[in-house]
Amino acid sequence: MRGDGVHEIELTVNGVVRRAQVSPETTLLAALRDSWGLTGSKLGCDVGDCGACTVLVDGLSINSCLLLAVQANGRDVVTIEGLGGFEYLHPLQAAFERLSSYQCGFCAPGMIISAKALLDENPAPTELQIREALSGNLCRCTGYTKVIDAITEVCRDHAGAVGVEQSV
Amino acid sequence: MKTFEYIAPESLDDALEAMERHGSDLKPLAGGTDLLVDLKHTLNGPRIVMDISGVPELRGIEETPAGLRIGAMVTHTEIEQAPLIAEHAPAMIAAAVTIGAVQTRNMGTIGGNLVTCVPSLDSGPVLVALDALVTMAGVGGKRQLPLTEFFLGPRQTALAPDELLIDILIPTAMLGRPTSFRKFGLRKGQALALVNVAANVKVEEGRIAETRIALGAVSPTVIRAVNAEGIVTGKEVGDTAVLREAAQTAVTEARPIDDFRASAAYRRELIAVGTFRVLEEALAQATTA
Amino acid sequence: MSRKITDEKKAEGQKLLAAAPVTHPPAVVPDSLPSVPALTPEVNKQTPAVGQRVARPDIRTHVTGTTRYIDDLSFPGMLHCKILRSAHAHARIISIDLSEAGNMPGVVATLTGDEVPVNSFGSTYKDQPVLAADRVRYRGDGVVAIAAETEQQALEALAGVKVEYEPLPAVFDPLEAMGPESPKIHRNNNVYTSKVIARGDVDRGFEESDHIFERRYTTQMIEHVPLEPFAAIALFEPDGQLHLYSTNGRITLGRADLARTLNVPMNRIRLTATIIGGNFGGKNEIRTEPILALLAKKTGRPVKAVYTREEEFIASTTRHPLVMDYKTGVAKDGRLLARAVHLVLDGGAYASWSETTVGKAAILAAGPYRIPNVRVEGHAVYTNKTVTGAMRGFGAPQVAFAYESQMDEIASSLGMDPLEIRMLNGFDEGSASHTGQTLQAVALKETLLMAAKRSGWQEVGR
Amino acid sequence: MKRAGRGIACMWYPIGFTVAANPSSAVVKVNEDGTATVLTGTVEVGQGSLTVLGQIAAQELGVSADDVHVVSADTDVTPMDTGAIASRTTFVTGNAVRLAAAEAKATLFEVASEMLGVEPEELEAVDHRIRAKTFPEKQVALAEVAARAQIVRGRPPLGSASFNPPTVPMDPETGQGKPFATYVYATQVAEVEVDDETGEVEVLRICAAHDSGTTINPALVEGQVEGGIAMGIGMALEEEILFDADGRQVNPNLTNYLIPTSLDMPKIEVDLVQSYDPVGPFGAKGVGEPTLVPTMPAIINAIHDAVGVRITDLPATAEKILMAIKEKERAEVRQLGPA
Repeated sequence: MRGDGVHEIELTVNGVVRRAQVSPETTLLAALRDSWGLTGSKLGCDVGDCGACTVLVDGLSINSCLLLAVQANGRDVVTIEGLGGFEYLHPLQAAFERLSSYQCGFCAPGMIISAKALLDENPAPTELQIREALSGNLCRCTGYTKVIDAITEVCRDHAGAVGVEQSV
Repeated sequence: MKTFEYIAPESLDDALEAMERHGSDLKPLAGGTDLLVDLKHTLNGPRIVMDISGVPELRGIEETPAGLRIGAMVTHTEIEQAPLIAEHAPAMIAAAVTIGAVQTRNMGTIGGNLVTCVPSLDSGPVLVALDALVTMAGVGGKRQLPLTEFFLGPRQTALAPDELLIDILIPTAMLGRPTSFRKFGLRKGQALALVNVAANVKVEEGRIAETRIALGAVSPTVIRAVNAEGIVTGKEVGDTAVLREAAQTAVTEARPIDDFRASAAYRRELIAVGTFRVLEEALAQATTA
Repeated sequence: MSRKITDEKKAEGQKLLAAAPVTHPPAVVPDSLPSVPALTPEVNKQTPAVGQRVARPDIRTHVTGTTRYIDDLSFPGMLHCKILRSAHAHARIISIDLSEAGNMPGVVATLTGDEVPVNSFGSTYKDQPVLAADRVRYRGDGVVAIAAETEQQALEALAGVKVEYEPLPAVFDPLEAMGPESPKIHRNNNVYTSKVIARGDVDRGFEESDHIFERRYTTQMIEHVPLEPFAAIALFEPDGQLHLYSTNGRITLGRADLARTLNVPMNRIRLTATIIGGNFGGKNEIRTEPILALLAKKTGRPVKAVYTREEEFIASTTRHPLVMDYKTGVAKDGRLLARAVHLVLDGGAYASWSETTVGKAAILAAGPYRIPNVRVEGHAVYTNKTVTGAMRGFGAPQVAFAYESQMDEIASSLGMDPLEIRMLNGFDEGSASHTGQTLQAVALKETLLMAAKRSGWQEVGR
Repeated sequence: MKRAGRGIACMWYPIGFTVAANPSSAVVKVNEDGTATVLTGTVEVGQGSLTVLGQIAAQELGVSADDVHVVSADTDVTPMDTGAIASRTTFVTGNAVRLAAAEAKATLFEVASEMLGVEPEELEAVDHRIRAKTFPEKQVALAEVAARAQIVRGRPPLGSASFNPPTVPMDPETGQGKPFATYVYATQVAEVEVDDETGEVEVLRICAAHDSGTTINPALVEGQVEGGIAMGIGMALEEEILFDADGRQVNPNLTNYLIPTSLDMPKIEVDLVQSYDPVGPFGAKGVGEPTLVPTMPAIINAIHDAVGVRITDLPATAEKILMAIKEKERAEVRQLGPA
């Protein structure tokens, strides 16, 4: 830590080693957006109520607005930008596109991370387990219906391997 | 959020030493689901934030001669998935899954839940019903208190400014005791408790030898409904009239408030219904186990 | 030095705006954003287009987290703006002291209502100030705006602002606010919009009725809660063009309000909205845009403002609470003969969209039913509460709650099946609405039968 | 004890502004390769305007939606539009886009007429081709016509148009008049379970039948219905802004202002009722706002069906329901006379 309270942090984000100099009160969300330009994770409430800032830290889905960037030092972070890309969609992303699951899209990044965390842990969840996995991600446009349908489809089509696949 | 100095001690001694040196200028940071929310709503936060996730003594769940020990930094998700908890105190899991959402449970810790100590905390009733004890440590040494004496009032515990909560102990006698938990919230996902209640029973030859009933969110701290316990103790299993009477008695022992979420009158209804149902479920567990 | 509200301050505001364009680093699209390759998805290539489940062109960026919302944009040298909100529900502003706040670390500029060239806007009545200058009428009214290097510095500087208020009596209940002795919020009458829909003769209709049903229904104030809080950025292009990025769902009206409040020709204002993270009616008016424009002018730097979630509740529009009194006359066989409705809308501190809401509520209040005699009276009333404006449905959800609740009450007291009484009274193709309009493409009964079939309504006996 | 109940509610809802003009204008450019670009002043707020307007232009030009790129929401670039309000985008902006596309198509047909030797009014644009009606063999690729129109004939296929819903002013005294060009209709049936000891309501299923005229994109209409029902459930059961005596909001945050989470949502079954509005683009009307209108009364009627109490002041919280049940039980005891 430097004299003036600024911390040098180094962590892997979406498989890439990232460094930044942050003041202690900087949240992981602020570091992702402002230091590394990864604006996929969103600020919806800044107090852990809405889930729009959900990312994976060491495989666990957490609200990045409630984790200090310094706390993420040395850990493995996955954001929406780490889940496939424009040409190579993750199966979840492809299903959400096929079913038009999202409308305004603001809650999508955080909710898709929660969905991925669910499938990483339980590739064949019941509908109730899917709803429990998403209850920390608020959405005002969709009523969650087509999101749950898409996740159900992915589980059915990909019983087992839920890897990155060529966009459909 | 106002800036502060961040330190992350690697040992309990370093942590306690820092707390003694800085006193109320220093705030320990556990899961952050409560502290960071508070810091974002004030213009004058603490000078130092001490991240205690690196202190090994605060982690782990293990069986000890005195009972089941749960480290203060154990997260709600770890409790949900711990075989020892499933075996010895499954009601703790029933309570943990009602706390916030997946993200909150992956970050939030049981120690943080107890130290923040809002009257509606969801981990409180089950632990009180299991006669849980908490261990606190300061530079001067460790001390242990029953959880009921640890809670002093809303957001107020027995912790001295330079003390850390180390772990929670569920005494051996209470392990495996059939216990049930119920929470009434305004919504199914991410809900704060209007009323939460836990109860356990010890059944011998068709009679209720021993019982605990703990009520949350209906008085400054989690309380034991001792009069209601008295009514049930010694009675025959299956006597639902007794359970009704105990449920009504529990209402008289609580001091629910009127607030924007619900009226005291409605909370009293929930206390009665909740007490009856947790006693019924605990008895069902006891007679089928 | 306290800042008195005077005319030359207003002139100074106008002079500032007319001044030559300020030179500052050219606005370039930030390179920190991931570049998005051209969108040529092979998905769903088919014709014809209408009626197909075509993939949304914007969903691929949604699911990859590359959709750019206003808060994702940033520009070199950009400042952050925070707004001090009123400390009272109703008060006169005596003085504003910015001496301390203005000198706090990171603060670059401040703004008060008297610096706004034309400090009033609104979709129908221009009664809402950009920043309150003489009176605050609800706790969400902005009083002072501060632009600083960081959001935290702007927040901390707000605490340094000293505003002297003279509290005025406030009124919060719309029925009370209608009373002659109630505190007055704008003019001498808090009722600012009334609508009447009258057809046939309700009194005669009630006389002919075998049964009369009367009931009061009320609905509450609710918030749009778009997941994306309001956000806007103002900057001046090198050629002097004012460029506003904003989460505004109606950019034509937005530009008109900007031209009015800044006293600048419309072609000198460019208002750009990217994809908005949910509107539902809550982002249909300007909010901080004129403030950011003036601060960008003063500082020569881009200025961004993002609402906190709390501001989205206290300083944005909400849905009108309604007090609805329904009286309905019904024949023995369940036919509706007459319906009289009295509506009172809680208009909040400023008119916003109340004119439209009263109108729609009144037109729809009698429900999709053939009723020979109808009289509806609707009034919007100022209160010192959060501004009620456009929200999904504009009064229709409220009156539907009333007329469909009463329909079930009528059915159960006449022993009729709720579906049956709706089929008996519902509009058909060519029915006349309560404003005498001949209705076309009337699919009401098809929806009733379809929903009944889907839910198995007939199978389960009553 | 959990008691089940069912409730039905229907509604009608208008499209566009009340009498007042709310025009939309649009520009459609057919590029030399046969793709098209649409400029519209409306704003994509999640309702799907970029998708629907693209489909409408594609339908008029006989190309696929992927061949149409919609540019929106920039006052310097896109023409005037009243905006994303009053469920008007499909009906009003959609009509402006259709008319603009038709104007561009007229240029294409004139040039194609020279190429095919067929009168313009005898031509139709289908599946990227322009051909003689009822004689499909006489055809040419639309891209070829577009290129020729611009490069050879010097007439770039470009259309611009605006549309305003036809209304008739309302009489100030009686309100009689034609305030809206069209209305949509809908019915929802809600199935609930009410715990009669705590008043807690669980919405199990909602069957929703919605008319939006011709459906431009079924997935988007279903999405509006599902999202509207979520908002309706919040308004029916748990959402409310509360004030203290000084006019300060008591719960201005998402901890204490409760909107439905994924765990609070019922099973939703949507039926899209087809009707044809002669004024709407390809018969389409609109659906954005009406989707939440029947939800509140359907749920309140279902609660009455389950436990016999009528909540007349929203939200119908568990407390209000339980207290109403208790009041009803006391009233029944009184009726039976003293015990």
